[in-house]
Amino acid sequence: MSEIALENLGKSFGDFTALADMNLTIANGEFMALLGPSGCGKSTTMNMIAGMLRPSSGTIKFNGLDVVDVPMAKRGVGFVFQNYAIFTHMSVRENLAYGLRAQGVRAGEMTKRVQAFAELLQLEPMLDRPAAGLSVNILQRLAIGRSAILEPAIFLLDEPLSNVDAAFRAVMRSELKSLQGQFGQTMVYVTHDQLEAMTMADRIAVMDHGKLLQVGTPLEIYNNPADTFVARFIGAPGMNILNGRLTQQADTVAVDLPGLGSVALPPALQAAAARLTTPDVLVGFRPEQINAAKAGLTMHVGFVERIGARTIVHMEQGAASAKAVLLSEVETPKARKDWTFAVPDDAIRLLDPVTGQALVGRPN
Amino acid sequence: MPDQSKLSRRSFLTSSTGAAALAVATPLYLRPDRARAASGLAVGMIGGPTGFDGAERYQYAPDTPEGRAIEAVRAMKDAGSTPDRIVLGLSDGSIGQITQPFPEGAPSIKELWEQETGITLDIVGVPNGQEFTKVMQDISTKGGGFDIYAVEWNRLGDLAESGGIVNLDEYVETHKPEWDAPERGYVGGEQGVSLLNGYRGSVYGVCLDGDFQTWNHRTDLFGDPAEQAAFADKYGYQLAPPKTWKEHDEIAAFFHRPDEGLIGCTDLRNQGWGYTNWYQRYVTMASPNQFLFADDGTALINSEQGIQATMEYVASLSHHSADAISWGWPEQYGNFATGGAAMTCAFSNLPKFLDNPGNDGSSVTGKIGSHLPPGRDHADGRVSRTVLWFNLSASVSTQSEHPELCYLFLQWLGSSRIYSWMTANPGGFFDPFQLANFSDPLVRQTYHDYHMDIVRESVRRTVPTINYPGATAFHNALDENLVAALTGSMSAEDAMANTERQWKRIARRVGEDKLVEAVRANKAAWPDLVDPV
Amino acid sequence: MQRSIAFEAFRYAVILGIVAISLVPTLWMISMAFKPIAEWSAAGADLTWWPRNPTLDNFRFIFGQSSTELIVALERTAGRPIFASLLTASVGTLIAMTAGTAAAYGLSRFGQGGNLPLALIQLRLFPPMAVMIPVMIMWSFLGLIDNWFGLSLIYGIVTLPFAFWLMKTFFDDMPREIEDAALVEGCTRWRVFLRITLPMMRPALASSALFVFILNWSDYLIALLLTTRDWATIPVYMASLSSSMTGQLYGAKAALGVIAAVPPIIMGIAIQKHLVRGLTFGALKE
Amino acid sequence: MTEVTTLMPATKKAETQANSAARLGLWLTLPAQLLVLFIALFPILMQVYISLTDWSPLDGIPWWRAYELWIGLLNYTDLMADSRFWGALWRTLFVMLVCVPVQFLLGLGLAVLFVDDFRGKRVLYSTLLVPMMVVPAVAGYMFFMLFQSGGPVNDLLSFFTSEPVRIAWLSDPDLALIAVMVADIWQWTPLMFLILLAGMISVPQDQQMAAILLGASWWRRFFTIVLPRMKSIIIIALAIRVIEIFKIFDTLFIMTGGGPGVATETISVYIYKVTQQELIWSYVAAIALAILIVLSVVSVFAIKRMQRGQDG
Repeated sequence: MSEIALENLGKSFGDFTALADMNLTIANGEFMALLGPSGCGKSTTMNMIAGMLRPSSGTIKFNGLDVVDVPMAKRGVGFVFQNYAIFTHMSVRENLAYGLRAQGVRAGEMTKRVQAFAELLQLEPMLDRPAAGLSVNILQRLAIGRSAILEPAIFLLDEPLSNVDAAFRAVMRSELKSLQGQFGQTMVYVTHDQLEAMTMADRIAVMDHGKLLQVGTPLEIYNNPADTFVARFIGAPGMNILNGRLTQQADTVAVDLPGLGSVALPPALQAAAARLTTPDVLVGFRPEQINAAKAGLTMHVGFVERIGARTIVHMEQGAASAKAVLLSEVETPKARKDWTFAVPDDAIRLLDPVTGQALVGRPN
Repeated sequence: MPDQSKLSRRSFLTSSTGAAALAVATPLYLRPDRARAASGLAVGMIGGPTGFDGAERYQYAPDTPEGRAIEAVRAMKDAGSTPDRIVLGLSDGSIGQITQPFPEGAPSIKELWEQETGITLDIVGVPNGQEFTKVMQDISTKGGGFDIYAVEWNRLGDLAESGGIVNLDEYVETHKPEWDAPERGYVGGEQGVSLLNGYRGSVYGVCLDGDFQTWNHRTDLFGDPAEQAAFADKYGYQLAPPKTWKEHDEIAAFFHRPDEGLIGCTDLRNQGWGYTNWYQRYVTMASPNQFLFADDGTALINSEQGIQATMEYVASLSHHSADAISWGWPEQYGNFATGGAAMTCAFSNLPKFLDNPGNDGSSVTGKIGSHLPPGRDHADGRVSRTVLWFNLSASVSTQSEHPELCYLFLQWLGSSRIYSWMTANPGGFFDPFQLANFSDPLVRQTYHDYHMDIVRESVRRTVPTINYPGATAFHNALDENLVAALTGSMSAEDAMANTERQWKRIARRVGEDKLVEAVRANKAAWPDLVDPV
Repeated sequence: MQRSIAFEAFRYAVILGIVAISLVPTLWMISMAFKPIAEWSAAGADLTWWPRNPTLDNFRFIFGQSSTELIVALERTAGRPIFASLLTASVGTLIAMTAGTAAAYGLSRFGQGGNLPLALIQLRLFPPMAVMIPVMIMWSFLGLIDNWFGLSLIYGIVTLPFAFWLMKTFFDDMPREIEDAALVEGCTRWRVFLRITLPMMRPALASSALFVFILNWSDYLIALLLTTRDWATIPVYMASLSSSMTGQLYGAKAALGVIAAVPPIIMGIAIQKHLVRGLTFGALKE
Repeated sequence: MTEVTTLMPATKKAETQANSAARLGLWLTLPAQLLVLFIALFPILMQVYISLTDWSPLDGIPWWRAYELWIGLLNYTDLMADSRFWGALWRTLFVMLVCVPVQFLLGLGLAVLFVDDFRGKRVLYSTLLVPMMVVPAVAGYMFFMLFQSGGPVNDLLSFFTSEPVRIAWLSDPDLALIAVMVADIWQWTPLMFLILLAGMISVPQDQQMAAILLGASWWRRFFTIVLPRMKSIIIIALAIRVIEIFKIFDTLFIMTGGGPGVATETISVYIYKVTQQELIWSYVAAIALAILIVLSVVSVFAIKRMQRGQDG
């Protein structure tokens, strides 16, 4: 139905550049998460798509049509605010009907659609209750329903789960995901929580400091972060990144991690490593991919954090620090002792120490 | 009057410093009469102002009311029964006459009193129009803020009934103020005294004012040959100050040119003041007088006469300022001062203030004339009447610890010598009312000869307003209905009928016996002078 | 949000129009204050909008230094009434703010004084005129007539409702967590109130105090009835600015009016940034 | 003290804290309670007492001996038939019914224009507040002059109609009422504006955005979001003006003294006249109590509504 294309999009407020040169195409029906820490430009992007802000440069196209000059009310965009912006002085029914009424839909039609949506969103029992005292998941459903009832081609959600406590977030996430499935619209979802992005989005656009760093499916981003920022930002905890030196061992290139030992590079990265002009390199690997081993890397275990199904091991060696995530049933290393572990070859990632960019030569 | 001293504030100021220096130099308590005998008291005089030409007219011998008062105060002082000060509550606009030295070289009245008695006179200013309010407040809350009150003369009855003011009969008996002295005293002798100072046969106040409403016109307009010719053409008689209401209305209409900034007549039409001008028309409806109440207390206003007077009164608005209904005397004086009107009826002090070379704000200096109130012709002659209204009277508070001393001060201040001197002072509102005042050269200088004689004649044609209990309520009821008639929200007939109805209620509240008695006493003071046509 | 040029033009036209109309009386007062007597023209023909011969005489006159020779000497200058107004309005404000703030805190935090909201609304609703007779008798009995404290006290009482209601809404709005934290750290309640709560309330106190001060400063009726000489306030004193030489001394009244507008305006400017926030009466909580 | 309490068992400690808090609360509310009691107790008792008599200070007996003039409920029955009182009451309500809505609409309109930023906002905003700072008594004198037939108001009207206008505003019963209402509107619209602007600024932006995104026009948003959201502050603003206009006196009294006739006589002016001129103080007491009773009913009702509004 609606494809969103951001072309060279930029926004500055006076001297401050909130967003620069953003190029992103969101496919029809796609669930796209804009992910990044606060101040990264994700909300600015979203507000420009909605039409609340006017771009300083670049264009926004819906289905190939430039919408920069289209006022926000006419863009056909549904928007769910961080706090839902429910009209608390109205009843649930009035909230749902607000957009229809504003668009001049006839009374009979309106009643029918409100009824239909209320059923769909399971809001029927509280239709005539005032919206003020409702629980937060109902509010979320109501906020989405209020926009969805107008059948917008595009749905924008601005950190809708940030006011919800952790326990409830999982429920809300799944609810949101299933709602998107039902409506099938293009959804852009702004969040700073990588877990939300990972669990719900079809693709994630990771942003920082007004720049788009990487776009990809959650798995792509998890497996092959484009730079150190993405590597550290995605995953909990983020990827371990250690300083290393390339060493030539026979005909293969290995990486020497000072004080820890060395790891061999997978074939795919050999070529990439060979292209480097200096031996210094950053080595990245996910904490989840560490296994205890007789030989490999050795680090000093600082402390061990048990969080139920998994255990996080905090390790140090000289200036380097790393974490390991082990399943609970696996025997855990002792605190304040050295521990030796191995990282599978294909879990190793190399990054440029100067630019922070990943060195690619990816296997898949 | 070319040699008239310029009565300006500056000259007050300069002379006041001189007098202050004098006061410091003079030993205050050691027989001040002797001390100053050398410095200007005439032979045989024991006190009074000095330092200017003619001062001896205001000095007094021991056998005068002033002399007796001062001697009595000194006797009390010697007996140690006097306070350091007495507090007099007085309208703001009148204070100047007591505190500002006049004429050049003289002390102020306050200074003279303090020199002669050693008792400080403390004057508390009260905003104009708030006098009665403040006094009632002091009486009803037992505030005790004043020894002496000064209120409108016709409130004496109310105040006496409230128990807030002292019956002065005993002191009058002892100290003999001679208010009814034939040459110097009140107009109308004993009758006048009882009207101004008395209530139900006793003395409760000492008159300090002469607010006989008098008529003024613009001599420049009346004397202008072009105007005279135009007027004669139009009305068939000579332009002159009007003698009858008919003439008055015609002349006023003739001069009424609002587009040129001139209105016919600027007598008051507002609430609280305007009804005195209705009064003048009403009381001339019969000869010698059309009374407000019959002897049995029946109201007489809801009659042909009352309605006729009301209709005339309403019709006269046509030659007034469009704003007349909202104007009080300050606006009236301001209007006349800027040359905005051909005639007016005002307090007798209008020429003193506006025909005054010291008043830069007046553009009518030298252009004011006075005339008798317009009248009405009856079978036995012409009846013309004006009204005594407002007129401050001083009374002694029952909360005062030294009532006799206060009375003595009032006897001193309100007797003809000191009073003449005071009323000549242009620094305040107190106006001449005693025979001695009218003939006093200094008073005549301040008030002008042309005016003084007219005032004296107007006094002979003056009727009192209501001065019995419930006076305020009676006046308010009349006043409100008249304003309603003026604004067109009520017909003249309804206004009179309404007033009568309200008066009946008020009479019931006051007590009809008391009312009948007071009506008779009040009536006795009405003049029966009828002029030949 | 973008607005069209037409809207901006409309906005300026309407605002400037209303500002212009609302300025007429104020400008008239200012212009009158600088007019010589010949241009006052309250009762006359030719109207002067702006002083042709501007003068400071009106200001000099009310302070007893007239250079105009035509006005009857002023027995009382404006200095004392200005002082009386400043003192009584300030002390009245102090009384109202102290009692009001304390009571608002007591009700908002400890639920004490539940009768106060209603009692104070009734107090404010009631026309002072209707209760002045007993008040005059009481004040007289207590020796408070024409006394700075007497006037301040009644001012404090009649504006107490505003102080209370304004402060109550602020306390209701203020998060308790901060105070609770301080309590846990061992401060006494009283200390928390003085050291933590009040300083946080400074903007609220400032805007409430301004509001209460303006109400006290404006009063005419109460001062008219409760003062005679020493403590007559500006509005009461103003009534005495009339003269038989010229009628109402409009210039002098206007000059005094200009002076009287200065304290509230200075205070208003001083707390401008709190003013809007200060007047929401906490009504916007959800 | 806190050290001691920490040593106590938990329940006892909580109890003591609650007690001391309650005590502190009492102490804090005490001054206000005393002031209210001080101003209410004696006046009400005295008014009740003398309202049952025919006492006037002119009777020459102190008020506490007013029982000598006992008349029962006569003052109250008089009041029922007092057309001037009812006239004054009606006039007061009329002024209220005209001024409050006009002030509200003007204030609201201005608030709409001022709610977002534009060049010169601060200066214009401050200028608009000036009338509030002018002492009402002075405003009374100025308006008296402004409304003279040869005064500035007519001069302006002449300028706009280009023919001489000489309306005697203050001498005509109807126009005088308009003039005093204009003065009140002039003086107090700024307060209304200030409060409403404060309220409007506080309406959550995202709600308005949400409404825009749902396709609502400016008017729809204004009436369905902004106004309903401002409901409680609108009630407060209206309440303040209703309360203050009910007592309207200063400016009006100086402008017209309640005249011409009784054309601008409001409740306060009427009571002032009965108190100061006719001096029937027992009757004033009856009027005062009648008003007190009516106002009490009204304010109990109002408070209930407000509390409900706050809870809801």
